[in-house]
Amino acid sequence: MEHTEHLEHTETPSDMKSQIWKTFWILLGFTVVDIVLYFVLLSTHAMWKNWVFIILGVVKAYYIVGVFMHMKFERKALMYTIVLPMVFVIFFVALMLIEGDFTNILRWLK
Amino acid sequence: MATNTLTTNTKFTWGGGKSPFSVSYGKLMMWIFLLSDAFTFSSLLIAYGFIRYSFLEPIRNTIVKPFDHLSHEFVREMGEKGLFVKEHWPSPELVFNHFPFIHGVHLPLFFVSLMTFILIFSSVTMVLAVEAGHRMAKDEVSKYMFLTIIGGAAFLGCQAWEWTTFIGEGATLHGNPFGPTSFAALFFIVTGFHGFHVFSGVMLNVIIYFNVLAGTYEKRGHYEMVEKVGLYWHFVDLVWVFVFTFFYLI
Amino acid sequence: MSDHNMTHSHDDHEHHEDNFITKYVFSMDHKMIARQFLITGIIMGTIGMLMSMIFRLQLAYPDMTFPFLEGILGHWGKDGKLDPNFYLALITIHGTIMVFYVLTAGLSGTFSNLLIPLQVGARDMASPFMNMLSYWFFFTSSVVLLWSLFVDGGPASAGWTVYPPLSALPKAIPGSGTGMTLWLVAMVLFIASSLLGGINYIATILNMRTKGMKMSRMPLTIWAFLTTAILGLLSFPVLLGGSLLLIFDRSFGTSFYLSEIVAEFAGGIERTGGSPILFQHLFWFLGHPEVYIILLPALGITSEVIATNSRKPIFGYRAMIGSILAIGILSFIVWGHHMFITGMNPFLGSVFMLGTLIIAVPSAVKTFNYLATLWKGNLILTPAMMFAIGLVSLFISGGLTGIYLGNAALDINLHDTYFVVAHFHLVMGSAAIFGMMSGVYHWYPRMFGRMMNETAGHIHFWLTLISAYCVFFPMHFMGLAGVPRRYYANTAYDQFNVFVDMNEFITIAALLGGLAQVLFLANFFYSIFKGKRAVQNPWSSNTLEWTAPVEHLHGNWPGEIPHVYRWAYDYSKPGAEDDFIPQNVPDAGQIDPMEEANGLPEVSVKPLVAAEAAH
Amino acid sequence: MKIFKLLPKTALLIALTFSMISNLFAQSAEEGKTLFQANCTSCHAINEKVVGPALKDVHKRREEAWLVKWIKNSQKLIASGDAVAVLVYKENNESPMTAFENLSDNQIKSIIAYVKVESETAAPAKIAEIPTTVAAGGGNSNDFSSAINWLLVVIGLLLVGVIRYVFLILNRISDIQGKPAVNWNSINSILMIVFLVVGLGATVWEFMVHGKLTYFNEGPASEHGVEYDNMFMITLAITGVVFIITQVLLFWYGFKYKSDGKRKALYYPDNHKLELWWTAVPAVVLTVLVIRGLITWSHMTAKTEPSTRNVEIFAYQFGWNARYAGADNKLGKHDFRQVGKVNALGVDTADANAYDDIIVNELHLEVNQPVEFAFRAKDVIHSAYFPHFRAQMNVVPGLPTRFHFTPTVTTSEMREKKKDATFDYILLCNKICGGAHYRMKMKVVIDTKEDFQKWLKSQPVLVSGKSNSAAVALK
Repeated sequence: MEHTEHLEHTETPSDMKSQIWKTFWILLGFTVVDIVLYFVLLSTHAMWKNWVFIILGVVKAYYIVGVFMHMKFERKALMYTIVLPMVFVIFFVALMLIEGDFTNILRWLK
Repeated sequence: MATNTLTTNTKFTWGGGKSPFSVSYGKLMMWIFLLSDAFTFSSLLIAYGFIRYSFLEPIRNTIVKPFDHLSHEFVREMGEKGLFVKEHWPSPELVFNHFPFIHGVHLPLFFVSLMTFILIFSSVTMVLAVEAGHRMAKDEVSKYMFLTIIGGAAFLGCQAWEWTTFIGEGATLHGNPFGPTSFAALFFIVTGFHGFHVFSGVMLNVIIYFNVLAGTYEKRGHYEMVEKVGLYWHFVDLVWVFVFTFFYLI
Repeated sequence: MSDHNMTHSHDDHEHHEDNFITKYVFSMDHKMIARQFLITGIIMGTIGMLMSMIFRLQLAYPDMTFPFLEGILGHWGKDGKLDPNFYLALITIHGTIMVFYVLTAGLSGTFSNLLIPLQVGARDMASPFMNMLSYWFFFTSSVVLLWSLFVDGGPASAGWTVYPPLSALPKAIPGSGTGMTLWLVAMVLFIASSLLGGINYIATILNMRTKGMKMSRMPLTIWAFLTTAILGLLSFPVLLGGSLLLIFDRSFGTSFYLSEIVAEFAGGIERTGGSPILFQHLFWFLGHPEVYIILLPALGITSEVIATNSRKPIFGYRAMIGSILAIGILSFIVWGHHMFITGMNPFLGSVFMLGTLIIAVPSAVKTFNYLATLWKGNLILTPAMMFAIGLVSLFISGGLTGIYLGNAALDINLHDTYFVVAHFHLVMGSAAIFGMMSGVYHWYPRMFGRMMNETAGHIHFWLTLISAYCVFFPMHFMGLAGVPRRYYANTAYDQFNVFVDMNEFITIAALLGGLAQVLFLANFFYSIFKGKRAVQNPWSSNTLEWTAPVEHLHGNWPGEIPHVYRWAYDYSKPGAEDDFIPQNVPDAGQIDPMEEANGLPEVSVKPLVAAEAAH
Repeated sequence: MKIFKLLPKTALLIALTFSMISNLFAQSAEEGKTLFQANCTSCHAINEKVVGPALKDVHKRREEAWLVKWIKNSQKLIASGDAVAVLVYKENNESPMTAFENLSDNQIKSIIAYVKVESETAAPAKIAEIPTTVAAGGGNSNDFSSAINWLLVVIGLLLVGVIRYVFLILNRISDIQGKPAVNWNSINSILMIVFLVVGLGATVWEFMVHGKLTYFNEGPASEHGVEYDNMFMITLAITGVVFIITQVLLFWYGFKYKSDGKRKALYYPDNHKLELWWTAVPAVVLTVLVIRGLITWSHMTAKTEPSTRNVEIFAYQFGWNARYAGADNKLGKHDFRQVGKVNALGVDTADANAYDDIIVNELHLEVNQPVEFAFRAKDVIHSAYFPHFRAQMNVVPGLPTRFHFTPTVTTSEMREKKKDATFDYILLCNKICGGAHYRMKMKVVIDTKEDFQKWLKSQPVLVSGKSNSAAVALK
């Protein structure tokens, strides 16, 4: 009976369909923006450039998980259960980039 | 029996007797598995990040414009210009600049954009199949499932072509004409592990597709199985978003 | 709906006649799988313990020869002398077996399987089939690991942490060859097993609780198993990724973990570009949560056993849940304290040190809560209770030394010395084994329908406690004299040779401890067949598993699953006739849980932050 | 006692052997001794098997030319399919021997000469020992059928029988009486108190007896070591108090609140105030420890001053080298691709700064002079552990790690302090690295300024001087 449960939250099938297609165009649009930005910012070395791409990636991920994987319509509890552990990954990534950078300094600058 | 338990008494979510998340245990298990798999991918991407950061920044090339003509000695020339050296990570747009059937033209990241498009599109057909499942529309489910399988297979084909091209240029697990050997090794392991997921996703989709055709879920009364493989399929798409961002863009 | 479907399918199962294969071998019944995990774990534990005896002999008597060694070890024990390379193999496999095969699978696998469905009131696991696969993956993994003992070059010898390049270059040492490959294969199988199990445990606990079994009424064992399963689920995949890269480094010439290795040493290819430290990060991102994967179930079992046998509610139920969750969360951000001296960024050292020392707070809360539970209790000192008390004692002794090792500044001189050996053998070795023993004595009647011999249990306890302290406590002093761990002998160092007497003492104590386990094994296996028949609820416990019949049923309860009306710790409640009130007993006039608007006021815990807030 | 009886015999034999050896030979054996001690002892001894086989009479077992080839690069010899080499490799559990391509043929021959001398001098002692070992060992062969083993089996079986019988009797008694024969509740509660008292007593005893053997007894030999010891003692004091209080409470409660079958336990599920207290107090105490720890840590890892001496520590399976900068005070660069042939440390031959570098097998440091170590490994991870200086750092291949400290006590001062004339500081390997891991050490000597300068001057520089064991002829 999950599906009936879901239908409580969502609208009619045609609304659902239009939402899916809307998401598709958004994803496609962001991918195109990604590529264009890549060439626009090619000679830039600043840190914020990486952040631009990462944020765009996270936005795309939001749409995939939210709409395609139906997370937007699930209970908040499930959402937090799945999304919050990702904090550990972010922590891990941050530390490993710092450490990689430190290795870089030890290796090439000393 | 008790078919209405989920709709009654939603206030009392954690009280036992039903799911606090109001999803079936099967779907919950798929979510948990995906969470765990996300950590596997993260570990590979973290390894990538660590090794990438322990090298010097890519030397970006702004001289070679898209649609410039490539000679066969492109790689060597770039190497001579000092763009591919052991200490610096290569700039991806100089590495991934080929397109099937178009020879000798510098088409940076065009092919990988196409691959991304294919994968996103197959995700859309998947979610349409799931939606059709909610309406118990067997024909539509089978149509969209079929399209998803085609999309997945196309993506795998693209990846095979990209690998072949890359290997043809001399990249191996322990050699890389574009600079650090780690670049090629990481490329193969990360895209390979993702490709393996796509492959298993396609296999799962095929099984489910035949079950749909056989009317298994029609008899069962719901298409939850399609939802579950759908979750897996979208996850594969999700991972690609990050592989694309980190490997090709940054 | 689906859990009701589940129930349904299980009812269907009962109509099938089980044959030998489906009942005892490829069983999908969680109680049988629990027994399979336990017995496999005990066998692995015995092997791991025997290995420790062999290297303890070497450490105590470095100059003597033991002709019987040649009998067991063949060319590794030529002329009765243990080969230094095989010494390393022994400590590696001892560590691997104890950490993964005994204390992860044998402890958490056994009791999660046995208790989760029974204590939350479910017919079986969410997916009995996956549960069965989980055991058989574990079994295969054990077989592969034991097989590696017999290959050329011996088993993996790089320590249980298998740091590359020692593990990445097949020619680095004899054990880096086939044995190392098999170790990695065994580990991948083990990870698969643990993921299959973990997914099942979480789904069962969240989705399949009986009516009225709110999260805030679950016994602490279940909370511990839930957190453990989450830890395993999030950390094992990282080791999987790490092992994958290691396998590629070993077999396909990549250099993820290798840098500046000369071609001659690396099989003809010049290896450069990676970092051995990367593997350590990936390993310890699993490795540290792993410590709590081992410890938390033991603490959960202790909470349950202490409350039952003190005839008192566990003190500070909410604080206990809070500290379990806090330990779980913190365990993910402190892995680097195993790597303070790898030359990593000192800033990271500070971050890891901060996180590590914070863990001491929830651990302290747990200890104080145990003490408060014992206070003014009515202690019934069964073997299970004795082991639980022993656990608390060892947890204090071993936990406190963690404060030294978690301090980056102090770790510089303590790292990889016997101080570390003493620390982790007390806090996660002995303490977790004590938790496991406590669980075995406590739930033996539920598992096998018979009682274990109590006298033998008490003798077993005292010998084990004394030997645990005698073996590991003196080691602190060796560490403080700078004696490194994983040394085959200290004969080359005059300064360390002063500990030769102590080493002898430790070995004798260890042999005594080993003998005590023989008593346990005899008691365990004898009682399976000849023990006194158990009654339904031998410890007068409140939890649901004791409401199920002694004889195992597929589906656990013959009729409807009991509903739950109260938390698990209503012991010695004022006004009550007995000193315990099982969870399925309603108070006079109490309404059916499904009709209740809100839970009982005294235990209205909000389990996960937003769950209730959202609705 | 045995030694006294053997002494005359041994002396005679030694004298005989020496008389047979020509002067020239003795000289080369003398050089061989130095080389042997520098390169071989981590894996070999003359009379006993260490990691590698015992070398006694190896010159009789193998031809000299073969030995030279083997020592230079055993793996190459094995790969070439030499039957003897393959056999030796198999016999030693396929544990590869370090290659010594930096040694010349003559050097290797002098090592063999030394082994020859040693084999002959050691021979009589060995022969004389044989009867004693036989007597003590009680028969090495046919172990499984020996009487002692059978006796042990019989005793074991009897023991099991007796235990079984005791249990049966206990069960019978409890069946007859209708209650347990042994009241374990009271026995256990008393045992808990006994355990507590004996345990605490033993802990104190340990501190008094074995505490004296720890490195805290003689104090630190480095500048930051003082801060280290303070930090340790503060932690010890805090954890010690917690240890005693909690253990006493635990076992005391176990004794006091044991069930007597009549009492009912107190229903006391929680007390928020109390819980808050025992969360807050540990938190505050740990904050103090964390802050102090962070301060100590930052002092230890702080940037070094410019006056610091740079020394490179090089680790390989299974030994250490140290490299000093020489007169120009600049360490030459290194390149791992050059490791192996004649250049054991992979010093970059293209870098002129390397030519006056000094490579040694024994680490000498000047007292009160800050020193910064750069660590480099050839093969696997090692760890350079200096227990007396409260210092340790992993030596990771491909990752140049660093650590610095200032030694404050010279070797001779420490010998006086410890009243041990043979004491030496050591640098040992503290990360598992292979079979001879446990013998991988280097002597560390802390000299006064004058002694240090004298020592340094006496060492040959890399290129021009006469090569010692580890020095490398670069051009």
